[in-house]
Amino acid sequence: MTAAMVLDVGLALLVVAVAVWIVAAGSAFAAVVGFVSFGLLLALAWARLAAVDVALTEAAIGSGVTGALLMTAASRLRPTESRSAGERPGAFLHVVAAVLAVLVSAGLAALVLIPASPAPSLAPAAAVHLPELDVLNPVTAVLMAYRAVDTLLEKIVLLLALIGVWSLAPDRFWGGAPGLWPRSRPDGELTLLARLLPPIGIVVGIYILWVGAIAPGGAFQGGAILAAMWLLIMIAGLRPVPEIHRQWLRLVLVVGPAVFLTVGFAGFFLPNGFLSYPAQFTKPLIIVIEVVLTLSIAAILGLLVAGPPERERQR
Amino acid sequence: MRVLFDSFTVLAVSAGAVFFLAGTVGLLRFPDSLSRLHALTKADNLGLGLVVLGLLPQATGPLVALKLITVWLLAQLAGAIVTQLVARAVRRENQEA
Amino acid sequence: MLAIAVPAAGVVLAMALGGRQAERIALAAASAGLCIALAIAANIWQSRTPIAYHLGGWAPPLGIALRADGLSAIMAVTTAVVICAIGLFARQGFSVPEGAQEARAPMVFWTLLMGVWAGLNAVWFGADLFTLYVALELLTFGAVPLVSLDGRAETLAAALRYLLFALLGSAMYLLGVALFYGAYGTLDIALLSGLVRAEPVVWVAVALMTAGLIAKTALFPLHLWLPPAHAGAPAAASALLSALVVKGSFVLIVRIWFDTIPSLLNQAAAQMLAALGAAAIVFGSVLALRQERLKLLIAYSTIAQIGYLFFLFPLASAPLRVASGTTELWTGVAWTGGVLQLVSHAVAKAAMFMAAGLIAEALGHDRIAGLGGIARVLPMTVFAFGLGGMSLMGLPPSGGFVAKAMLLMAAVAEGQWWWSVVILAGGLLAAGYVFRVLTPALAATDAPLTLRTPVSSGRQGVVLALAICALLLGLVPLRPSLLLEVGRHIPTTVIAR
Amino acid sequence: MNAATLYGLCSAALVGLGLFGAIVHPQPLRKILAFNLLGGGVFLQFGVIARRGAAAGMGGDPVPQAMVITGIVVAFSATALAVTLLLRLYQVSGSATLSIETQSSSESDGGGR
Repeated sequence: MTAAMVLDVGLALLVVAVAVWIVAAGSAFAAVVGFVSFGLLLALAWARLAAVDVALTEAAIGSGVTGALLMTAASRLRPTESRSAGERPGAFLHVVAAVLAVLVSAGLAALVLIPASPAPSLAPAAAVHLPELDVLNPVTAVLMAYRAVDTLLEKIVLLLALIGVWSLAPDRFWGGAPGLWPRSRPDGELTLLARLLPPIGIVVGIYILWVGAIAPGGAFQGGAILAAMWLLIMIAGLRPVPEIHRQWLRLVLVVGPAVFLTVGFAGFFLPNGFLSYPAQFTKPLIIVIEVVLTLSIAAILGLLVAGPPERERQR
Repeated sequence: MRVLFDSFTVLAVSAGAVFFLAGTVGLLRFPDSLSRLHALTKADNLGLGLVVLGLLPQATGPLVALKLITVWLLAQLAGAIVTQLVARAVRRENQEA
Repeated sequence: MLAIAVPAAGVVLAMALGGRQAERIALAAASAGLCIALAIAANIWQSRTPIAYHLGGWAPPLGIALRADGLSAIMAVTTAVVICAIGLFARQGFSVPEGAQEARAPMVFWTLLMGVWAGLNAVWFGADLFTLYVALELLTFGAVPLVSLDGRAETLAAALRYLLFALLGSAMYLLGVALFYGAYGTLDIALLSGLVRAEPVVWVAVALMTAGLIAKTALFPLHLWLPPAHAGAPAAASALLSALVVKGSFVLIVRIWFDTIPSLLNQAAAQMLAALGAAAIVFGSVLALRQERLKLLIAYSTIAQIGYLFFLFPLASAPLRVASGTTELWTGVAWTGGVLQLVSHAVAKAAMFMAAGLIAEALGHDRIAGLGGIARVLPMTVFAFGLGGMSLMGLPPSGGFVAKAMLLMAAVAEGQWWWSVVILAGGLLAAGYVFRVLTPALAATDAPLTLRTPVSSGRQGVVLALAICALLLGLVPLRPSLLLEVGRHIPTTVIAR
Repeated sequence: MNAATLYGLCSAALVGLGLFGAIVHPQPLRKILAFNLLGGGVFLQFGVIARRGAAAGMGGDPVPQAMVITGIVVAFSATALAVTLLLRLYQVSGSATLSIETQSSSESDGGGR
C-alpha cells in the first residue's frame, strides 16, 4: 500500500464517518458544523480525484456558502428542536428507510466494483477542439462552449431560486432590504476583518476567474468568493444591504445571463446557430461572458444567503 | 544543498504536525470552550507556520513562496478574529446562564 | 432553440425591468411562444421527420442536441395554449395595484410563469439526459414558490414538502444520469439507445431515475405532497402545476423507457408501473369523492388521472406477437391514447382549476356543500367545469373519452384485459366526484346567492374556451396519430407464441 | 483497488446515508442536510467516472466534472430556497415541522385567490 493510498483510505473513511455524524448528531447545530467539515473533506477528495475545478467549487459553494446558510438557519431554529424531538417516526419507517438505503448503496457499490472497461471518456474529444476555442482549461470549455446551454439554463435556475426566496417576504416588505442585519459593533473584530479581508478576497476572486481560461477556476468559483466578501462587508455593517427594488441591483443580477443569451441569439447569424461563437472572437467573447457571469453569480449567491426582504422599503 | 533543504522541510513539517496533533488532542480533551480555543489557536499559528516555513525551500519560484506566506497570514487573521468572536459568544452565554 | 430561449429571455427581461413590465413581457412572450410551438408542429407535420438541432454546432456526444419529435411538438403546443390561457386568466388577479411601482405577487407570478415555461419546453425538446436534469430543476424552482405565493402557514408547509420530494427525486434521477455516463460515455438519448445492453448498470440507473421521477410526477404511493400543494396555490398557479408541471417528469419517464432503452423494455416492470397507476386511479378517485373542498377534490382527481398515464408503459410496449400480427397497430393506438390523455387532462384540468378559482373568488370559499345555485350566477364557469369533468370521466365526445377509449381498446386487443377493468371503474368514480360538485352547483336554491366580488365575463370566457378545447380533442380520430408516430421507437421485441 | 474505486464506494455509502436521513428525520432542516449528503454522494459518483475517464493528458474527463459544477450550484440554490421556506414557516406558524399540512384538509375557509 502506498502512502497516497493510505491518505485516500483515511480520507474516504473520514468522509463517511463525518456523514454518519451528520445523520446521527443529536442537535441540528452539531450536524451543520459536521456538514461544513464534510464539505471541506469532500473538496480534498475532489482534489484527489484530479478535479481541482470541482474541489474549488465544493469548498467555496458546497461547504462555505451553504454552510453559512445552514448555520444561520440552525441557530434561528434552535427553539423548535426540543418540540419536534417527540415526532420521531415509527420503527417501521426506520426499517423501510434502512432497507431502501442499504439496497441503493449496495447496488451502487456493486456497480462501482465492476466498472465499464475501457472506461468511456469524452476527454480526447474535448481536447481536440480546445485549440479552436483558444481555452486551455477543458472544464471551462465544456461549461462555456460544448455544453453551454446547461450553463445558461442553470443561470435561469439561479434567478428563479432568488425570485423564489424573495417571494417569501411579506407583501409590505417587497422592494425592501433583506434581513441580514449588522451584527457587530462598529469597532468590533468583525469590522476589522471586513476591512482587511475583502481587498485580498476580491483580488483572489478575480484571479480565480481570470485563470479559469487556462487553469482550474472560473466564473462559479470566483463568483462564490466575491459573494462571500460582499456578505462579510454587509454583515459587518460597512455597507448596507441593498434594497431589492434598486435598478442597479436588478441589472447586476441579470447582466450575466442577459449577455450570454444575447451572444447566443447572435449565433443565429452564424453557420452553427444558437450559442455558437464566431471563430476569431471566441476567446474574447468567452471571457466577456465569464466576467459578467461572475458578477451576476456573486450577486445572486450573496442575495440567496441574505434571504428575503425583511424591512420596509425606504421612501 | 538539496539534501539540506529537504531535511529542513521534513523537520519543520514534522514539528508543525506535532503542534497540530497537540492542538487536536487539546480540542478533544480540554474541559471548557475557552481552553479548547486556546489549544486550537496554538495549533493554527505555530503548526501552520512551521508547515509553511518547511515548504518554503520547496517552492519553485518567488510567486509560489509568496502564495504560501499569504496562506499563513490569512489563516492567522481569520483564526485570530474568529477566536475573538467565539470567545465573546462563550462569555455572553456564561453571563446568561 | 427559440422555444426555450424566448421564455428564458422573458425571465431575464422581467427581472431587469420589473414592475408593470413583467406582465407585459410575459404576455408578449406567451404569444410569441405560441407561434413558435405551432411553427415547430407544422414543420414536423409536413416533413414527417423529427428535427434535431445541435447547439453551438457541437454534435453529441461532446455537445448537446435538442430534438423535436411528434410528442414534443404536441406537448409544446399544449403548453403554449394552456399558458396563454393562464396568462389571460391571471391578468386580473396578478396586476400591480394602482400607485405602486411593483408588487410581490405579480412580479413573482409572471417571472416564474415564464421560468416554468422555459423548463417545460426544455423538457419537451431536450435530448440530453443532463440537460433534462437542469430542465427538471427549472420546473421545480419555478413551481415551488408558486405554491406558497399567499404565504399562509399551510401553503408554506406544502411548498416545503413539495420541494423536499422534488429534490430527492432529482437527486435519484441525477444518480441514474451518472451511471449512464459511466457506462456509455454519452448522455444523448439517441446515441444511448444504440449503445445500451441488458446489463446491471442499466437496470439500476433506470430504476433510480424512474423512482425519482415518479416522486416528482406524484404517482401513488409517492403522491402525498401533491394535494396540499396544488390546492393551496392560487388558481392560476394550480392550473399550471396540475396541468403541466407534473407532466414534465412523466414525459421524462417516457423518454427514458421508450427512447433511451427501447430495445430493453421490460414487460414485468411495465406491468408494475401500470399497477401503481391503477392503484393511483382507485385511491385518488376515492379520496376525491371524500373531499370537502373543491380545490382539494380537483387535486386528488389529478392523482387519479396521472394513474391513467402509466398504462402507456405496458400497452404501448407490448411485444409483437407473430400469431396475431396486429399488435404493432395496437401499441400505436395505446401510444396515441396515452399522449392524448396527457393533453386532454392538461387542458381540462387547467380549465377546472381556473373555474374553481373563479367560484372561490366569487363566494369567498370553496366548500362543496356551499356551492348551492352557483350555476345561476356563473353559468359559463360551471359549464366549463362540467365540460372538463366530462373529459375526466371519459364521456364522449371529449378528449378524455378518446384517450381512454384508445387505452381501453389497446388493453383488450393486447390481452391485458385487467387494465380495462380499472379504466372503466376509474371513469365511474370520476363521474361520482364530478357530479358531487355539479349536483349542488346546479341545484335551485331559495336563498339568493350573494357574490363577494363580481367575476368578469372575460375571465369566464377564457376558462370556457379552454374547456371547449378539451371537448374538441374528442374529434381526434380513434387511430394512431401520424404526428405522434414521428420519431417514435416501435418496439421490436418479437415473441413467437 | 485504486483511488477511483475507493471513492466510488465512499459515494455509495454517502448516497445510502443521505437517503436514510432524508426519510427518517422529522425536522426539515435535518432533511435538507441529508439531501446535501445525498447530493455529495451523487456528485462524487460523477467524479469517480471522470477520474476513470482520464485521457488525452487530462487528469479526468472534463465533461462530468463540468456537470458536477453545475450540479453543486443547483444544489446550493435548492438549499437556499428550502432554508428560506423553513425559516418563513417558522416565522408564520411558530413551528418548523411539516405536519401542519394535515390540518389544511380539515380547514374550511380559505380557498383560492
